[in-house]
Amino acid sequence: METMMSILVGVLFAIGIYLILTKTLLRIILGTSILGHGVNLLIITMGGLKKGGPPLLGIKGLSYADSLPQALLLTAIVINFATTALFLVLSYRAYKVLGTDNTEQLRGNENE
Amino acid sequence: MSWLHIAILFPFLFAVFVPLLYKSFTPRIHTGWFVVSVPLFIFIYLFTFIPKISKGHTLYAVVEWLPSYDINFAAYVDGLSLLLGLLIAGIGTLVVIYSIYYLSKHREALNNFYVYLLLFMGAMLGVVFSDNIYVLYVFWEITSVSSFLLISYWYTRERSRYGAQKSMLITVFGGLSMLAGFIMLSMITDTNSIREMFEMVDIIQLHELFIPAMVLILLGAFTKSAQFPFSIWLPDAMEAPTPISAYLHSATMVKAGIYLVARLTPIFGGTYEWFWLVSGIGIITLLYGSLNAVKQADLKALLAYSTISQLGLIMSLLGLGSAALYYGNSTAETSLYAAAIFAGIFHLINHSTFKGCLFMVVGIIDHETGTRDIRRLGGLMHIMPVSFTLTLIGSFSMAGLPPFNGFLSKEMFFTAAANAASMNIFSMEKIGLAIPIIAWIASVFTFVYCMILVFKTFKGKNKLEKLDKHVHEGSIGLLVSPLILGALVIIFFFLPNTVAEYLLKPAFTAVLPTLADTIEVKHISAWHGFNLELFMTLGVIILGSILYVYLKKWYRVYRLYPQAMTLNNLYNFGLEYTQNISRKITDYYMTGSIRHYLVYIFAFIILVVGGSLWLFDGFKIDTSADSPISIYDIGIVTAVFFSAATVLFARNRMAAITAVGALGFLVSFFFVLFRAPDLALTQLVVETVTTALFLLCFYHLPALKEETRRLPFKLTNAVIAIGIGALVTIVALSANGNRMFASISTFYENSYKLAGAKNIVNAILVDFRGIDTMLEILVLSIAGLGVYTLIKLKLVGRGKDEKAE
Amino acid sequence: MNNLIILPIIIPILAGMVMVIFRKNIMMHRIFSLAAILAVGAASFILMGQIKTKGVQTLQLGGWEAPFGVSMVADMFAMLLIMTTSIVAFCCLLYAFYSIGKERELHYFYPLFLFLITGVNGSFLTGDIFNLFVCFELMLVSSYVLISLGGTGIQLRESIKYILINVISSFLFLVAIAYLYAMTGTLNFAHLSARIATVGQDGLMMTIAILFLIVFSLKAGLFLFYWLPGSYSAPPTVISAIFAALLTKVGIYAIIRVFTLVFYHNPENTHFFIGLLSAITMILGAIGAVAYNDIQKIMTYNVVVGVGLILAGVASFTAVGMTGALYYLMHDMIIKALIFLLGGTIIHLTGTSKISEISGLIRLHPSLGWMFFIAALSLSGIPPLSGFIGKLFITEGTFSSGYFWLGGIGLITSLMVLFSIMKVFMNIFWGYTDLTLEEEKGTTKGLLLPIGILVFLTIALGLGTESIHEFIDLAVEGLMNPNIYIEAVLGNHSK
Amino acid sequence: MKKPNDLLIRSVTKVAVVIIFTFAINLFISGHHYPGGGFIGGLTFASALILLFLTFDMESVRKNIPVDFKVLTAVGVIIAVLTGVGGMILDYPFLTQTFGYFNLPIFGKTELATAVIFDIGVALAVIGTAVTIIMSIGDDR
Repeated sequence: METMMSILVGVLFAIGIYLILTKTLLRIILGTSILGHGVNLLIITMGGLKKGGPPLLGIKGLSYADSLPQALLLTAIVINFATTALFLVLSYRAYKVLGTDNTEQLRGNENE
Repeated sequence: MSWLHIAILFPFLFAVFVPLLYKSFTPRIHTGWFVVSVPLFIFIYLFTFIPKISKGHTLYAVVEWLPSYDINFAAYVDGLSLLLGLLIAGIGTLVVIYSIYYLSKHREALNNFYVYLLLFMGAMLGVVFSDNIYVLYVFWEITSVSSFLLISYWYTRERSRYGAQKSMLITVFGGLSMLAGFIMLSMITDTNSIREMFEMVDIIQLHELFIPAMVLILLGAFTKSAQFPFSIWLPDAMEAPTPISAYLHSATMVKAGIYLVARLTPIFGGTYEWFWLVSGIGIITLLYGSLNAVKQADLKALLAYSTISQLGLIMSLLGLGSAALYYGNSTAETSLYAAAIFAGIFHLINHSTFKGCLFMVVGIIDHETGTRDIRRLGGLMHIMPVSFTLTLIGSFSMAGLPPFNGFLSKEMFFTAAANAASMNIFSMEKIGLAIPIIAWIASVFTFVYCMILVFKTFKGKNKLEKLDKHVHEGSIGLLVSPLILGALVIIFFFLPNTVAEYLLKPAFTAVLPTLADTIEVKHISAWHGFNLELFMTLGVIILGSILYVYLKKWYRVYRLYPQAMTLNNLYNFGLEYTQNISRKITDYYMTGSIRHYLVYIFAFIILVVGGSLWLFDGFKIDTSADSPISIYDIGIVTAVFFSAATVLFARNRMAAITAVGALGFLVSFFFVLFRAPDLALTQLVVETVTTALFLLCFYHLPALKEETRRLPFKLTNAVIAIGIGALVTIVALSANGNRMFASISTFYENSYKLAGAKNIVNAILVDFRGIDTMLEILVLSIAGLGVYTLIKLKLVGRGKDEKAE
Repeated sequence: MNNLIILPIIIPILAGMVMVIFRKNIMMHRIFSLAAILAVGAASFILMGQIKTKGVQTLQLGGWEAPFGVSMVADMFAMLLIMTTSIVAFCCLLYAFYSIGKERELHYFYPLFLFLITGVNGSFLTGDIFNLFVCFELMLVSSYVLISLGGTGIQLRESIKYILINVISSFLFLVAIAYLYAMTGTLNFAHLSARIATVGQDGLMMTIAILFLIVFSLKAGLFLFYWLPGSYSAPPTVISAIFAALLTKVGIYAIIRVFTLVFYHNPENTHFFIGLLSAITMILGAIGAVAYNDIQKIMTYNVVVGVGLILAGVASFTAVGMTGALYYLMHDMIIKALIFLLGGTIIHLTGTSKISEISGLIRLHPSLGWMFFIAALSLSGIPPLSGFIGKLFITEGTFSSGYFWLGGIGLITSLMVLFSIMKVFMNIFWGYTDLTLEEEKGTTKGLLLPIGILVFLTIALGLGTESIHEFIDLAVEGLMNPNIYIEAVLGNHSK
Repeated sequence: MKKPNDLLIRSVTKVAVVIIFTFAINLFISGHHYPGGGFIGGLTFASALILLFLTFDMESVRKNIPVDFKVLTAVGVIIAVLTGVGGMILDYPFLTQTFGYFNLPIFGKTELATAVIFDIGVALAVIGTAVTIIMSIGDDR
């Protein structure tokens, strides 16, 4: 399972980064969130999969799945959510102000 | 804090009050009158050392600065440093007096001028007196800075700024390489004290860093003392007010390099490289300077080049003299060659006297006639008789004619050169003869430009009508300083041995401490029979006069030399080119395109991380510990894959966004499978909100355009994307096969006992790792504020930035 | 257990949140933010005293002993940085009072500023790799908001690039943490160090180390600095000043911490690589600084050079080199803030950043001019100002570990730095004065005080190096033998 | 934001919102022992509020719920931090949480943990933030 997940994570990374390297703002942002999913899956995978039951005491089962990665992942997800929200609104504003969603037109080196 | 330190730091302390004095007394009293007290005091103070020092005593006092790093202000007075100190203070006094009459108290910003001047004076004293190499470096750099400020004193002039920048770049460059050399020295000897280094000469000379250290330090000395090819900054430094040219750029600062070479001779001297570097560069500079001086039309430029050549002369003498250390004690050669160093020191003093005098006179001419251009001057002899006499004294001394001190040292120079030819070491026996010949030729040209200096300016028919002011002799105040120097020029000629007794010998023994007792210094005398030196001098006079008379005939040979190849143009071109090329390079990779930057970054990651994997073969797969794969897993994996792929090929916005949303939900299914209920729940809700946000924000964005890009574009993207993906997978697999330790998380499994919570994950979040959660919600709320401000606050920026290009 | 350690984190949070509640009262915002910074400074000062007498101080949050809880560790290295941070932040606040403008003040400038400081302090203090990630994020999110605060075109344009790059680097950070966790099963620095020490640092561990180096390099602007020049020239002066002073430094801190505490077993590879990168960074930075005639660009590229020089000292991996690195790190925080404030003031006065369009400013603003001159000298490490001692020791360090090329590049680039900054000085302050006070776009009212403080500091640090040397030496000692740190955190039952 | 005057939607929403609220609170409470907790509870709660905004127009809701949600966020964070500070005052390490079992009327033997207070802070912060974000974007229409 870990092997399969690792491969899947790789695929998600590839797709995410391909999207990030395109020039449309929306594609880039979607790319980042796919990348984000890849990262999340990677973290949980690195924690080791399906060893024992869910980390809720009282539920039958002697061993539990590694709880630490889950906790970390929760934090990571929330932070990722915060950043994504900010990034979304920023790009939305940028589009409103600068009138483009093409990063090639956001170089801004010409005015030196 | 000894008196010595106070004396050295006095200029700095006084400088603080100069602006105050300037404010309160201008224009009633010229600020210079206050300032002059500083060098005068120091001069008198140092003068009292002469008796002690000349008896061979030395003085050593330490003030702690950074004791823990052994960087202390250790002041050391011996013959050499005292000699330089007297020069700095003495000439300093004269220069300040001169400046009082030279710079109008009504028009000039005297406060700046004197602050810079005092800054320099203190720094220069620091250089010559400090025994700690790093402290020496500190003062060394301050002299560069203050010289920069003084050259650009009239900062509105383009030329001044140019000259200032040039001198700073070159001298600071030298300073930095000198610092590198010093660091090496202290690494070799593991002390920062020059005197302690004298004890370890053998260790130093055998160390593999010996040559690098020597070369680097010499770079510092050569740049400071305007040796070829670094001499180019000196002529441009003439933009400074004449008192400064007289002080920094002829009498003192440019002597710092000479001082350093003399000071370090005991460490480096007696080696092949040192001998050739110092004397070779010196002799070349001597020739280069004298040749160029002849063709100058501007009096100050002429003096600048003559200074360069004279410095070269002194430098070469120090180089030749260093041979004595090769022979060591008690051989005839030792004292024979050591005489060169003696001559060098003697000429150092003489040069300061006559060159200082000359600069001041030229300043007067400039001051009175309003020009320094030889072609516009002439016939001033009757109008400015005193200046004429002084010029005569100065230049004849420089040309090496009796009865002036220059004659003596020039003769000694010839002696040294002639002796050097007879050396049988350092492969001198092959090319030794070159040295006296070059020396002689250079002296001929020296003679020529001295004649130019005197006669072109003062003889011939005057062109007063061309000058726009009424010319008369300079005021007594202007004349007093050069008069004193001129007097010295003659006095030194008649009583050279008193000078030698009290100044030269102590300095000499300071340069060659190890040989001090073996060498008997010859009695200086103007006349020692019809010998080689005398004939050389006569030859110089004869050929020099001929050349001067027929100057017009051969003058044009100078034009043969291509203007583009002059060092100056090389410097300018180099500077220009550096800036342009840097501009090109930077513009090339700093495109401002985020995509380019990302490409660099990802490419770098693939290269380095992949490289390290291969280099340290971290790649190792071990699937034995894997947990089994169920049918659901496969189902979800494929689903995830397809939804991701959909985003890749989605043509319209909605589809893309929904696909990503779906992906998110699928991920939450994974969490269910992986026994992570909290994650599953959170992921669900977060995904919902995120998707909502997406829809809200991109409601107004234009329809997704098809990425109409050329194939190479897509190809790079694909290659990089796949590369990273593969890398992540590989490392993940290896890490998975590399679990070397049990996780610490078993500890949390009795969370009920520890934290009274059955939900371990929640216990970790709110208790075990509460700080993460605390900061996490802070992050969240900041993001909330951010969104709010982004929407609400819409300021107008600087116009040009508003439009996207 | 020493609760003082948490103060640099929670004081700014609480103060900031109170400001959020009482939004309209700007005066209160100013007072609170100053007070918070001063309090943090005081706390760190006390802590420095305690560390000097009682050794490294730790705080196991929630009372869970390491490695299970999150440990906060105050060693001298961290505290020096927090001290400097507080000083710089204080000056930037003073500058902001007169320059940032009511609109931005009303839109939570001060709270955001404090949260940024929180993130920075947190990163310096935390002893847990994942918590370090969280603190980074805290710092970054605040910086995202600050850089786009005001929403002008250039700000939005540059902040998109800035955010995107940092989002990706954060992901990389998580990836690296995930790998590390898989291999070592722990997150606490000390515990990591102890565990890695037992299995050695080779094979995949080297790859992980390199991955961390890349992640932190993105933050520090070590070689991967492309995002830096643009985003540092977009926001208002005081914001770019605080960025230039702090953000890259946090990355540098992380590199130093991780490569002296955790991945220090293989310096001939890792640290050589750091040296290589720092050499390239210095060269590219210096080239960029020389290339342009625009104050902002010159300043930003100088930030890059500074990063390179500091890490050159780290790369030498010798006590003396590390000493130099620390001195230069502190110097760089101060001088970068100073230079950016000065440059910003010039732009604020003249309305342009092109040095060709300004001249003779010194007639109108002598004090500004001379302070700029001193700052310029200090920036290029001219003695006896604060840059010198660091440069000296860094060079000595590189030499003594045989990287002569590295030290040489350091010296040459410092010459280029001097050239670039003097170009600014000579063009802007010298020459004929072409505009009058009336024509100027703004005044220096209130702006010169913070600048003056920083100038004083750079002089004082240069002349009075002796006064802080014992702290620096303690910090270096801690960095050069990790066990001090490990034992402070884990107690002796480590390994 | 467009305001749908459809009575049906509104009444349905009202019910839905109430249900979601209870669900959210349940999630929050159970967080200590079962899946759930401050963040998830808060976010669910927020989504209910958002639903309100979507159906009813911003203004009337503002009238009925006169809260500045940014302030709510701030309060939440402050509560979370202060629970930590509480420990400090009693000279425990920062963020020390404690719990005990009490016999309350009605509820019987109940566990009370400071961690719950911390979680309340989390929840408030999350609610505040989520609503702030959505409202800001909504206002920009």
